[in-house]
Amino acid sequence: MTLETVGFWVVATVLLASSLAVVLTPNLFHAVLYLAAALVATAGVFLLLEQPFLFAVQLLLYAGGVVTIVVFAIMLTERLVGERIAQTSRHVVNGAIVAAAVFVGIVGFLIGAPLGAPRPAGTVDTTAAIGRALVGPFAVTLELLGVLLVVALLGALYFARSEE
Amino acid sequence: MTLPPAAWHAIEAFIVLNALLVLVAYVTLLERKFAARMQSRIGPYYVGRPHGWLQPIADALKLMMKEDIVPTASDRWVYNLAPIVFLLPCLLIFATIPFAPDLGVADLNIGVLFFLAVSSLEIVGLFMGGWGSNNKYALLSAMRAVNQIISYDLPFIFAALVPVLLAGSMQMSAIVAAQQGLWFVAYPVVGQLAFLAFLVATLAAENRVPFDILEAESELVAGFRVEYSGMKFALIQLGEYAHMLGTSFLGALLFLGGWLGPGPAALGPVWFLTKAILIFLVVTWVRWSFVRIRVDQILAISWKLLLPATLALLLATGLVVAMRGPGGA
Amino acid sequence: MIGLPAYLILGALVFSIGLFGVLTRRNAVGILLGIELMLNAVNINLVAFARFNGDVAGLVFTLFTISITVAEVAVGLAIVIAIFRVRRTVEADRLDLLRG
Amino acid sequence: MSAFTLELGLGAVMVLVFGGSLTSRGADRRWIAWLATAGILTLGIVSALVKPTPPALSGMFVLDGLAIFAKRLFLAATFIGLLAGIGADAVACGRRAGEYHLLILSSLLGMLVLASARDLILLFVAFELMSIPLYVLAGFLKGQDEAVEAALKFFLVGSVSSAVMAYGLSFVYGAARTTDLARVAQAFAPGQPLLLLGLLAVFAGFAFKIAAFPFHMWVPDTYEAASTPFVAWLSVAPKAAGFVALFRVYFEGMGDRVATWVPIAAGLAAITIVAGNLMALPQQNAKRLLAYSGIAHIGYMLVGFAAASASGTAMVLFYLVAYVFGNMGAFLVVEAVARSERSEATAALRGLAQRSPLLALAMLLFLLSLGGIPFVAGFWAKLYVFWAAAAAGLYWLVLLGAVLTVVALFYYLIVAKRMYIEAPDASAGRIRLPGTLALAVILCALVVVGLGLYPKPIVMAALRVAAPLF
Repeated sequence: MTLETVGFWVVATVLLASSLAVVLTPNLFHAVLYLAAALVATAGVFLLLEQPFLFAVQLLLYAGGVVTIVVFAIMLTERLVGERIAQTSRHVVNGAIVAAAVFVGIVGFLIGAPLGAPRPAGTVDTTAAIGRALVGPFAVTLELLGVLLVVALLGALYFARSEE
Repeated sequence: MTLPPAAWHAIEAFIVLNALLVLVAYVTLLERKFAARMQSRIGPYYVGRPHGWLQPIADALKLMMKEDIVPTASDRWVYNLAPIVFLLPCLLIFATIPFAPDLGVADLNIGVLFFLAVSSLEIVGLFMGGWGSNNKYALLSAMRAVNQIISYDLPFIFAALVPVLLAGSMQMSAIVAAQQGLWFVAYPVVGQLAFLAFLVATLAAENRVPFDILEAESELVAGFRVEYSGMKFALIQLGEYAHMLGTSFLGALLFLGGWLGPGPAALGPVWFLTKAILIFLVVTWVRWSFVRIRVDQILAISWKLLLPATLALLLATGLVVAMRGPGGA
Repeated sequence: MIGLPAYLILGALVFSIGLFGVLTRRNAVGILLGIELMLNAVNINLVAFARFNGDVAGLVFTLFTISITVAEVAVGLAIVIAIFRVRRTVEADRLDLLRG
Repeated sequence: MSAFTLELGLGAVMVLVFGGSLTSRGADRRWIAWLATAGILTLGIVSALVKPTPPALSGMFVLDGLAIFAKRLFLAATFIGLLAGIGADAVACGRRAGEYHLLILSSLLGMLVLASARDLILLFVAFELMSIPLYVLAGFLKGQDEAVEAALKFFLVGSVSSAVMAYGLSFVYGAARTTDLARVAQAFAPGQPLLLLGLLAVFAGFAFKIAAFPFHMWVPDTYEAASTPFVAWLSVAPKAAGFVALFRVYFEGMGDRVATWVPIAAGLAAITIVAGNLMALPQQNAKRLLAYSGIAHIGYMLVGFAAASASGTAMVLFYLVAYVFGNMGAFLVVEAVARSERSEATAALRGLAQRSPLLALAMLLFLLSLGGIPFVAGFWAKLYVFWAAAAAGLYWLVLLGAVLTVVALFYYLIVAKRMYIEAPDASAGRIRLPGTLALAVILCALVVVGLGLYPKPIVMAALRVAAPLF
C-alpha cells in the first residue's frame, strides 16, 4: 500500500461517513458541521489528485464560505423562532430506493466505460495553467461569472434587508 | 541516515510546532509586559523573578489543573470538540511559512492562498463553541463573529494579494526573494496603503480591539468562550495567539521582507522574528490605545471603505505591474 | 494505485447520498445541504477527469461550479430568511399555500 | 460589428440602469423602467442589423443564424414584458425598480450568451446567470407569503436540476476530454457510455428549465405568486433559451447520431402533453390555467425536438415565436383584468366582451392561437410541428398530440365562453388599462394575427437557420 492508497481510503471513508451524517442526523446544526467535514474531505480528494490550488479554493469558498453562510442562516432563523429546529425526514424508504437506483444506474454506465487509462504524470504547475486558461480562452466566461456574482449579491441583499 | 521524505517532514513539523507553542506562550507574556508599560504598571513580576519569566509556564500549569466544566444544557459533542477544531487551523497556517530560505515545513507554490484558506476554517471552531455552549452571550458572540469575518475576509485577502501581484508569485519564499531590493512596504504608494489595509483587516480578522465586539467584556462577558474553563479555555487562547502570531509572520513576509536584513544569512530567522514581533506589538499597541467601536460602524468600515479601497488598490497594483512589464522588480 | 473509476464511484456515492437528502429532508436548509453534496460530487468528478485526462479545462470548470454554488447558496439562504420573516417555518411540506 | 455587439450593448444598458437607480431617490421610479425598455428596444433594432460572424473565443462563442434568431426573439419578448410592466404599480416602478430591471436584464444577458454558447463551461455559467435572477424575481413581492414560498420552491427545484445538469456535464467533459461542444459531438461514438450518461443527466436538467412534465412542479406556484408582467416573460423567454441550448447540445454536429435522443424526447413529449392538458382542465385561476397549458405547449415543442431533423428544429423555432406572443398576450390580458378586478380567477373574465370588447377580442385571438385554430399563429405552429414529426415517422405521437389538442380547446373555449356568453358581474365596470399595457397587448395580437395570415417569412427564416445544425 502506497501513501496515496492509504490517503484515498482515509479520505473516502471520512467523506462518505460525513455525507451520510449530513442527510441522516436530526440536528440541523450538526448536519452543517458534518457538511463542513465532508467539504474538507473533498478538499483532501483534490490534494490526492495533486491540485493544491483547488484544495485551497475549496477550503476558502466552500468550507469557509458556504458553511459560514449556512450557519449564519440557521442562527438567525432559530433566533427568530426562539427554539431549536429539529429536522425530520419523510419518505425515507422511497428516497433510499431512488438514490440507490440512481447509484446503480451510474455504476452500470461506469462498468461499460473504457476507464483503464493510467494516470498520466502530473504537470508541474497546474496553478499557473489554470490562471492562464482563466484569462485566456475562458476570459469571457470569467466576466460572465462576475456578472453572476454581482447579481446574486443583489438578489441576496434584496431578500435579506427588511423594509417594512 | 536514509529516512523517507515523509518522515523528515513529520519530524520537521514536530519541531516547528513545539517551537511555536513556546513562542506563543511567551508572546502572551510580551503582550502583558507591553500593556503594563503603556499603563505605567510593571506587569507579571513574581513568578520567575525579576521579570516574570516563568509566568506563561505557571499559567499553563494552572489552566491544566483547573476543573473542566461542561454546562449541562450544552451540545456536549460540539462543545467538547470546538477548542480542537478552533486550534487546528491556527496551527496549520504555520505549515507554509518558511522561517528562512529552506527552513520550514512546506514552501508550497500556493503558500499565501493556503494560509488564507486554512485560516478561514478557524470560524468553524468558533461557532461550534458559540453554539455548543448553549449560552446567550456565546451565541450572540458567534453571530457577531460571522458578520465580522465575512466582512473582513475580503479586504484581508485583497490586501495580502497586493504583494503577491508585485512579486508575481504566491510562494512565500519567492515573495521574500522579490523584496531583495525593496521591501514591499516601501513600494511607492501601493505598498504603504496595502500594508495599512492589511493591518486594519488583521485587527478585524483577529477580533482585536477596536474590532473586538465579539468578546466585548462589558456586554458579552467573554464572548463565545464564556463557558469554557481549564484546558479547553487554554486551547482556545492558544489558538487565538497562534493565529495572531501567524498573521504577524505573514505580514512580515509579505511587506517587511521576511528574513532579509543586514548581516550574515544565518541572522535571517532573527530578523524575521523581530519583524513579526514588531507587527504583533503594533496590534497590541492599538489594542491598549483605542476604544471598541459599534457593530454597524465595523460593518460600514469594511463594506464602504476598506473593501472598495483594497479592490481599487489591487487594480492599481495590477496596472503598476502591467506597466513595469513582466519579470522586472 | 487508485484509478479513475474509484474516484468516479466515490463521486457517484456522494451524489446519491446528496440526492437522498434532497428527497427526504423536510427542512429547506436540509435540502440545501443535500444539494451541496451533489455539487460536491460534480467537483470530484471534474477534478478526477481533469487529472486523468491531463487537461486544464476541468479544473477551470471546477472553479466555476464552486463559485456559482456559493452564489446560489447565498441567494437561497436569503430566501429562507425572507420566508422566516413572514411564515416562521422552513419545513418544505408546511409550505402549502399554493397547491394543485 | 463584433460577435458581442448585443451582449456589450446589454451590458451598457445594465450600467445605465444601475447608475440611474443609484443616483435617484423616491418612490416613483417609472423612468428607470422607461430607460430599460428603451434600451431593449434599441438593442432589438440593432439585432435586426446583426449578421452572422465566424466563431469567436476559439469556437466557444458562435453567432450563427440560430443564435441571431433566438436573440431577436428574446429581445422581443423582453421588450414586451418590460413595456407591460411600466404601468404596473409597485413592482416595476416602485422603490425597487432598479433591482427589478437589473435582474431581468442580467437574466436576459444569460439568455443571449446561452444562445451563442458552444462550450460546456460557458453554457453552464450562462444557464446559471439566466436562472439565479429568476429565483429572486419570483419572490420579488417579498412581503407576501405565497411569493416567497414560490421563490423557495423554484429555487430548490432549480438548484437540484442545476446540480444534476452539472453532474451530467462533468461526465460529458470526462468522456469527450474537451468542453468544446463541436468536439463533444465528434467524441460521441459507440462505446462511450459515459458520454451517454452525461447527456442523459444534462437532459434532465434541461427538462426542468423548460418545465417538461415530471420537472414542472415549480411552474404553477411560481406563476400564480409572482407579478404578472414578469410571469408573462418568465413563461416564454427562459423556455425559448432552454430550447435553443437544447438544440446546440444535442443536435449540433451530431450527424446521424441524433437518433439516440428520439425515444427519450418522444416519451417526454408524450407525457408532458398529456399531463399538462389534463391538469389544466380543472383550473379556476387564470394564471394557473395558463401555467399548465404552457406545460402542454412545451410538450408540443418537444414533439418537434423528437423529430430530430432540420425541419423539426425549424418548426420548434416557429412554434416558439407563436408561443412567445400568444402566451405573453394571454398573460397580459389576465394582468389587465386583474388590475381592475383584483382577481386572477377565470371568473373575473366574465362578460369581458361587454366591458372591454377590444381586450376580449385580443384574448380570444390568443386563446385561439394557443388552441391551434386556423388563421392565427398557433395553428401553423402545431401543424408544422406535427408535420415534421410525421415526416420522422412518429405517427403515434402526432395522433396523441392531435387528440389532446381537442382537450385543450375545451378549456380554452370555456374561458372564451366566460368572456363572450356569460353576463358580467353587476359590480364590474369597464376596464381601463394603461397605455403601455394596451400597446403590449396590441403588439402581441398583431404578431399572432400576422403570423396566422402570412407565416412564410418566419418559417423560411427558421428553416434557414436550422439547416446548418444537421
